[in-house]
Amino acid sequence: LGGGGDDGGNNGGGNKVEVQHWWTGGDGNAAITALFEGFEEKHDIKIKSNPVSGGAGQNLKNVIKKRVLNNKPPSTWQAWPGKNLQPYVEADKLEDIGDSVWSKNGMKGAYLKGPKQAAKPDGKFVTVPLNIHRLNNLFYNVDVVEKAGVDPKSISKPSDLVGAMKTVESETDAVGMAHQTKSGWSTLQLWAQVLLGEHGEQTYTAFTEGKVKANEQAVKNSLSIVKQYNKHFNGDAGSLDWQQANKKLINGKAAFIHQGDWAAGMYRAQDGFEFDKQWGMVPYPGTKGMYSLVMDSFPFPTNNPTEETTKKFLRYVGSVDAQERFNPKKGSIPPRTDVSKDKFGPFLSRQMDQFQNSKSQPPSIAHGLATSPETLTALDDAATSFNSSWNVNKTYNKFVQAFESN
Amino acid sequence: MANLTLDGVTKWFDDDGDRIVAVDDVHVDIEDGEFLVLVGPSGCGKSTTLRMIAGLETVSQGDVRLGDRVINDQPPTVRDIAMVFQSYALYPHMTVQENMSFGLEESTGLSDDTIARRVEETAEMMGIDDLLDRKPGELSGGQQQRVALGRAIVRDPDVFLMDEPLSNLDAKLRSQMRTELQRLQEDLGVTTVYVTHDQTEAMTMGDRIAILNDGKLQQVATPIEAYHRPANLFVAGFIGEPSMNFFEMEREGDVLVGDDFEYSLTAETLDEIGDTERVTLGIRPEDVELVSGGEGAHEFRTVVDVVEPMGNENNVYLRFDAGGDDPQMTGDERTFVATVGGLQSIEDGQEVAARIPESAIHLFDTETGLALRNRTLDLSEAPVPNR
Amino acid sequence: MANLTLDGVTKWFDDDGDRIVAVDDVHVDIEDGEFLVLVGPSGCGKSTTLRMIAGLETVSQGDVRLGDRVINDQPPTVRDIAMVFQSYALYPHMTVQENMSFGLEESTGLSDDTIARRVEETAEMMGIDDLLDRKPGELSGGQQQRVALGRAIVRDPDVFLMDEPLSNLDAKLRSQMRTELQRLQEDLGVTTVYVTHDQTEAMTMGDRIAILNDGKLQQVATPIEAYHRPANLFVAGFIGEPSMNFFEMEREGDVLVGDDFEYSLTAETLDEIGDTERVTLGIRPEDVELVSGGEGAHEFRTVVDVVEPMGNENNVYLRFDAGGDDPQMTGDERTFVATVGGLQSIEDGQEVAARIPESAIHLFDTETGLALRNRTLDLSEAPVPNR
Amino acid sequence: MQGIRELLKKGRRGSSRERKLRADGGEPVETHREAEQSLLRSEFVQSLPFWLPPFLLMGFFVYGAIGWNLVISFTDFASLTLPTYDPATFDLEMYRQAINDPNFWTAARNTVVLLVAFTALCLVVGLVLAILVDREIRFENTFRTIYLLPMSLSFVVTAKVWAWMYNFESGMINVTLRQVGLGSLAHHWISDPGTKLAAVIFALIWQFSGYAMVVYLAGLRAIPDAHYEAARVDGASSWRMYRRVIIPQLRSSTMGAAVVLMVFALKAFDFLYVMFGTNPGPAADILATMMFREAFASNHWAYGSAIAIILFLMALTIVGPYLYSEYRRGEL
Amino acid sequence: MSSPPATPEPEQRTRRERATTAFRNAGPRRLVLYATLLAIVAFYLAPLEAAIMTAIKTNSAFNTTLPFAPPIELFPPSLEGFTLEAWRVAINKLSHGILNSLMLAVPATILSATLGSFAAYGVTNVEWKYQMPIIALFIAGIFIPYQAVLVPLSRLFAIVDTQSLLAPLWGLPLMHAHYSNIINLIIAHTAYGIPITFLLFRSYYRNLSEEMLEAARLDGASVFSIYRNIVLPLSKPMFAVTLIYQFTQVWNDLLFALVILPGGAGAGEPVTVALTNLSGGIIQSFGLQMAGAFVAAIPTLIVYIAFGEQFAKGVAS
Ligand SMILES: Nc1ncnc2c1ncn2[C@@H]1O[C@H](COP(=O)(O)OP(=O)(O)OP(=O)(O)O)[C@@H](O)[C@H]1O
Ligand SMILES: Nc1ncnc2c1ncn2[C@@H]1O[C@H](COP(=O)(O)OP(=O)(O)OP(=O)(O)O)[C@@H](O)[C@H]1O
Ligand SMILES: [Mg+2]
Ligand SMILES: [Mg+2]
Repeated sequence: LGGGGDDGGNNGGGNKVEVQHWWTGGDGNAAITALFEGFEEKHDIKIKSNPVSGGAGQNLKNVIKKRVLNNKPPSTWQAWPGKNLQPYVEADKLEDIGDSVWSKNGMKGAYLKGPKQAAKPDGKFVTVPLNIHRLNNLFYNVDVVEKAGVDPKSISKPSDLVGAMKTVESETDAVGMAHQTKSGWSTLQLWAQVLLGEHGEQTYTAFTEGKVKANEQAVKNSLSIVKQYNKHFNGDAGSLDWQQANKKLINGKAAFIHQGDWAAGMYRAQDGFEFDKQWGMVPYPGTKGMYSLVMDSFPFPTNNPTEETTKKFLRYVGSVDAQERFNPKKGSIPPRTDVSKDKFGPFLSRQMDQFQNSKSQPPSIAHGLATSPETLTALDDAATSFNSSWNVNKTYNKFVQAFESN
Repeated sequence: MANLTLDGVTKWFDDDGDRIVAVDDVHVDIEDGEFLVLVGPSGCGKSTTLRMIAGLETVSQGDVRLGDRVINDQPPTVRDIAMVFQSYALYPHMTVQENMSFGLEESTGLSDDTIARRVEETAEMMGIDDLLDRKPGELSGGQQQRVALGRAIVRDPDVFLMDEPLSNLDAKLRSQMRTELQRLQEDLGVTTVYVTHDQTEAMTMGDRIAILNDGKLQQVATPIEAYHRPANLFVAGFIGEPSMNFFEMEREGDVLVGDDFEYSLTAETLDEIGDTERVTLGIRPEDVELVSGGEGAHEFRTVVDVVEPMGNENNVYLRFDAGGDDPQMTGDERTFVATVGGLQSIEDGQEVAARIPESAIHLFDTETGLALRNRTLDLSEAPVPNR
Repeated sequence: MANLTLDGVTKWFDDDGDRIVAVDDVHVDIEDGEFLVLVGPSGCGKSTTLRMIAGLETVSQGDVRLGDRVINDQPPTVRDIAMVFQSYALYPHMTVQENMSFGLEESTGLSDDTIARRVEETAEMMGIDDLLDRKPGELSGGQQQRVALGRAIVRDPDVFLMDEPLSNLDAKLRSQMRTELQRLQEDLGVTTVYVTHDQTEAMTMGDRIAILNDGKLQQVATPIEAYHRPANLFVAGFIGEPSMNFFEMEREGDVLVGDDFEYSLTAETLDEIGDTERVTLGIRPEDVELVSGGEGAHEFRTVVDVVEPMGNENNVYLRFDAGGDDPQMTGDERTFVATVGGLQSIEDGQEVAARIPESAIHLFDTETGLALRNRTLDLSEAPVPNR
Repeated sequence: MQGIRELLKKGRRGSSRERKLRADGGEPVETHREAEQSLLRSEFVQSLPFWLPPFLLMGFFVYGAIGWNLVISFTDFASLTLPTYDPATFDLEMYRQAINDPNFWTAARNTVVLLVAFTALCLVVGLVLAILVDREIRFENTFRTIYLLPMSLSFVVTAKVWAWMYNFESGMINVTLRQVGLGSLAHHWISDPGTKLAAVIFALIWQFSGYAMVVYLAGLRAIPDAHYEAARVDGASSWRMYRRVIIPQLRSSTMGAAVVLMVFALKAFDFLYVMFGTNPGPAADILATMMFREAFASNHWAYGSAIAIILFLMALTIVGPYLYSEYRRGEL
Repeated sequence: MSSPPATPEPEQRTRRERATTAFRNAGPRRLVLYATLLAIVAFYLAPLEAAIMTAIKTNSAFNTTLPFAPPIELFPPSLEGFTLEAWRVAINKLSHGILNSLMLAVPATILSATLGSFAAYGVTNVEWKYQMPIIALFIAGIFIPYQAVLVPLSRLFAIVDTQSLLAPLWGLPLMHAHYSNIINLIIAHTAYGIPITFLLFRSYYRNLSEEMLEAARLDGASVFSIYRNIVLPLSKPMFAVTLIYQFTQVWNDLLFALVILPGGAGAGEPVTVALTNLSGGIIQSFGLQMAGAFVAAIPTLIVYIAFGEQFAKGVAS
């Protein structure tokens, strides 16, 4: 059976590199299309793009897992690196591309430690990060905060944000923070930033390593801060997705939002909504100097249907050209530090600066870079119930269990 | 208890704007305690009439009166009428006991004890007291019928209405229940209207029968009267099995001339006809006499077509001996029936003479169907040997 | 064509391990061209017998023979038997023409032309040639019945089987079709087995009738014989309407002693009884004579209980005049029936004398039910006045 | 004349017992039995091409798959490694895990609540609708088709529509409430755990009550008119007539409809999946979503299979008795 | 001799209303009845109506008008809030799904109906021993929760690689390799559709006149010929019901598609999957969601409205 998949029937298209991703619309689609074009121009090899949309990437993950399990993986696919890839590595489904890919193009030198760490979940390079989204952002509506007389830059700790939001709500019609609680991940990532900002990177790392009980106070404290935030969330948080929540910031109905910097993509798309004029961004209170990572990468599976061309593609992904084509469109920054900032707008340029100067790049918990998928699922679960119960102790217990079951 | 009067009762149904007259101006006076049987062919409006009395159908015109009250507009609930349905309409999920109690519980304020006692009494009277705990599905047809009756009786209503209550029973059981029902009604003395299209039931059960056809009342009379003195062709043909033989004739002087034979009439009979030209001559099968001669007055030479032995009697189908007829082509319309005793041996193809005695003939106006003359009857004969 | 023999045919059904014997060791020999009627009460195994002949039911034991062939194991498809069902079982989606052709197409290799011709001929014979293009849904009950017959006839089978083919027709149409069917069978001369539970059909249609009860054959005889010479109590009670009157008697010397009366017997009759102690005396209602006297031999004083006028005759229910009986409590079991002419006027409560002539009585062994003596018959009477 | 009647009766009553006795005595002749067999066989053989292929196809996919699923549930098939079908390693670990998993119990409880509440309410609504429609109304077919219309829609469609209906700000329910001055009743229908499941059930009732109506309508139509009339003549009011005479007779309709509605409820997965994704949260998680999540999102294949088997057993406890009673009534 | 003309049996109409005469006579109560019925109609249609309205509104109209109000301004009259943009996008994004769904639903429906009819005939109208267990197995198949077969199903289609097995086909014109996914779905839907089609046909065949089939046997017809000439032609109405029912089932299915399809665009995703993924874009638009929902629902809606009558009958049986 093992050979059966190799007969090339799988993609029906001969030697095309089959790339699966979930950038089916908007920025992402434009960005990946630009990347594909660049590759096809360079190598004269056709890309078979096979997007899977929906479920915030979950659908694609399921598809990939199914295909990998059945030994019929695509050539490569969009994957969050880090611990996300651990099961694949454990099952020996990814190949070491340290030599064949990472040694080329000066990649090893051009990537910072954080991203490189994420590319080798088990010590071996198995994937190539393409872009970086920052997670520790606090966006704000300039008009609203000015009207309320709040200076976001002056907020130094997550707990101080509560007071700022109170001010906003007493001074304006806007709510303190736009948020969505329909699904758990937004709250999880918000809580992670609070933990990071309030209790520092060490605690954060300790948590990702499963030392929850040892940090009980920190965890509970950060949870209660989020619980305090909840009073300042928009009332319909429970029935929105993040885009709708973000719109509230655009419309001036909310002062702040915490999101990855993909949220800026919506601001860019909005006419008359300019960086530093209508909206602004500060690193999440307490996380200055850190660049919390969310990345997309392209791994190399064993039993690869198009071994050589895939390697060509991955090398390309790790190249300046690819990252320069892709990232401005996507609204993310390149993991390579040697990419020119010319094509990036003021906001992204600033992000690139901050990235290159960052002390550390803590991987995102909510995006599976920091913990195993199992744990992430359990954490997500916990956050989902926290969304409705706002019960700190219960959620803490679930956090504890999330690491125990593995 | 009271007498029930239908006074010009009419019912029409709307059928997409068209009016279908189901019951047409029916007048009947039903005495207190009388057993009236409503007969007629299918679709003649029997059920509709009954349902109007029950209040299940509105009355389009005319009055239904119970005693002196006009009850047209009363809902069935308050009419104090009990009905026995052809399908019995027993409630399948209730026991016999519950079936019988239901009406009392709904329509009276009697205490549970009283109801239980009355149900038990009635059940005993009907001989179904050992079935009280069963459900209708566990009863035989006859038992179900009895329960349906019991359910009506227990309510002690002013009027019983029964719509073909026996038609779902098999022949033997039907004849048994027939007698039973009749006896019961006599004992209870409740005014009863009974619908059937069964000849035998109509003839044997009612004090009087009302014959309906096509929504119109044809005759109300005692069974014997209806049999021997039918008011018109319809009644004559409908009542009696085998049916009365009919011959369409033209009057020519004092002789009636038909396709197959001529029939001379006495002055007396001629009187009764008056000046009607086209008359239909009717004779009951049992009045046709088979004789050996064949040359006497009102005697005709015939050939036996088929003999149907019925055991106690034979139905003999006769064909007028026109000679040379292809026997295979003899249609039904050319034969007539005589009923003769079961012990007489008669065979197909045999030639016999049939006498049609003038005293036994009926004459009808062919156009209007009205009876011009009915057979002479002498009912005074004392009990004598019956054959 | 051939004669059909049922030789010890038995059928049992499995009912959760229990064996239900539906037909029990039936022997009948049906002559080529004979019309045999199978009668009996509901559930006695008539249909099952027929279906075994058709091959729709396996034979549990015994043989079904057509001519000399044992056809037990032949599938229905090849038996060359045609069946007419109670429901007619016409194919609703086919025209009459197609209905009639289907069997020929499936079971013969005839060319389409031949089939069409044969269908047309048969349709003409049955008088349904103008219906050939209609579908069964567009036909009246009688027409459907005729098509069903036509469908059977067109196949020109060895045997016709008919399972209550007339029972879905209304009374008038039924009696018409009865005669027609009988005539047709005579013309075609095809061996026919006809199932019915209708008295009239059984008596009038068959060359012979076979009476079944509870799966067992009771008697095979001509209708007249079965009526006048029943083999046992069951046949005597089953054939005839109203049923024969039965009285259970004890023999005491040359007198039969019953609950209500004593009946002396002549030596000749006593001979026939032999030494049976408990006998049942039977007398047909039409053989009970109502006389004025009441003191002659075999005359008994009775009181009229109920009179059922039937028009052409009256059924008179009589009670033995035991004196002082509470009339209300008179159960059914104490009365017996006499049939008298329709013109005699007899009223409830009237006292009459009933004569039970010895020549007309039947005697049965009460235990076994077997006939000990049947009435004397003199069938030589020529056509005489019938009443 | 009573004699013959008695005889007839006796014959009928005694017959079955007598028959049995007789039949036991008689030994069937072997050839006939064989004949019967061969006849049966030929019928049987001729019927094979008709039912066997569909039966094999269905049997493989339904029962084969369930068997396979059962086997998987005994393994520890998870993540990206294929299971080892070695009987020696089979154990009930996954079931133990389920019993110890609080999520499982929440999901099980929600499943039961969903089944019971949805089915019962659907039946009530359907019955009321059926009684209203069964009144010789004009345009009966139109009404009936409209009431049944939501059933034609995919869960995906109805979930999308209702997700919007329930939206706190722009959803029709809250907007309408605010419009009529009941703004205070506006609610986070599908995010508040207190109303989440109820909201799902309500939407499902909207979708399927038409089905219950159709079944009840058929049931009502099957009750002879004479029963209504007899109740009338017996003096019962409309309400009493329905309560005491008509509704008790709808038992088999209720049974039939209830079983099918429960099956719909078990398939409500699609609805929840579209509305909430793989994880509806503890308030609305049911075994079906949990199974899918565990197997296809978390790749705990064996665990998912075990949950599936439990779900299957639940269905069996509903359907088994139903099928058996149908069989007993000869309705299968 | 003549007899009175036989009156044809009157068509006895069953009239429930007879039992509730009060309603017919009392106008006001009748009005209340109709008002109730119409209110219920509003309940059933409101979500759909409002969804349609949303689907034809511009974003700003969506924010300013009531959900169920049409996007029409009366004072002054304007159609400014009206747009079909959402429909355009939805059709654009769903058209391949609709095509796939058609290619999937039509064969699967026909196959399962035909096989269901075969099976029902084989165990209903042909007598043989031990058919009850077979029947019970068929019918129980209806009630199986699909969750109980999902894992094996996904494993099965991983092992049985129709794409490779049918490789020669994909070279043909108009064929695509991803049709193998549709074939997988067709097989699954056919197999899982058999129990319900079996039940529908069985209840219908049970009511076929036994005598009629016996008549056919006596007429010399074989088991096959009886099916071909008698049963099949008489099944037409039931085929209508079954096809309608099964078509909606297959068309509306999401679960099997999720499990069986390998995933990815052009992989033969049916319209339900495409619709689920419609929210993939950044800008969440209810208008687009609703338009998509309707585009996906149109075929089944049409089928229902056109054949609702037969469907109701089939559902009731
Ligand atoms: N609800 C109705 N609407 C229209 N016509 C009706 C209705 N009910 C009865 N009819 C018609 O009225 C006529 C009389 O019907 P009815 O039921 O009273 O006949 P019937 O004498 O009882 O017949 P049967 O012996 O068949 O019961 C028939 O022609 C019938 O078609
Ligand atoms: N398939 C069967 N399984 C078990 N018992 C059966 C079966 N068919 C008939 N019987 C039984 O066999 C007996 C004879 O049935 P049959 O149908 O032959 O009666 P019948 O004389 O035709 O009655 P009817 O006049 O009611 O048609 C009945 O007691 C019946 O219950
Ligand atoms: Mg009637
Ligand atoms: Mg029979």
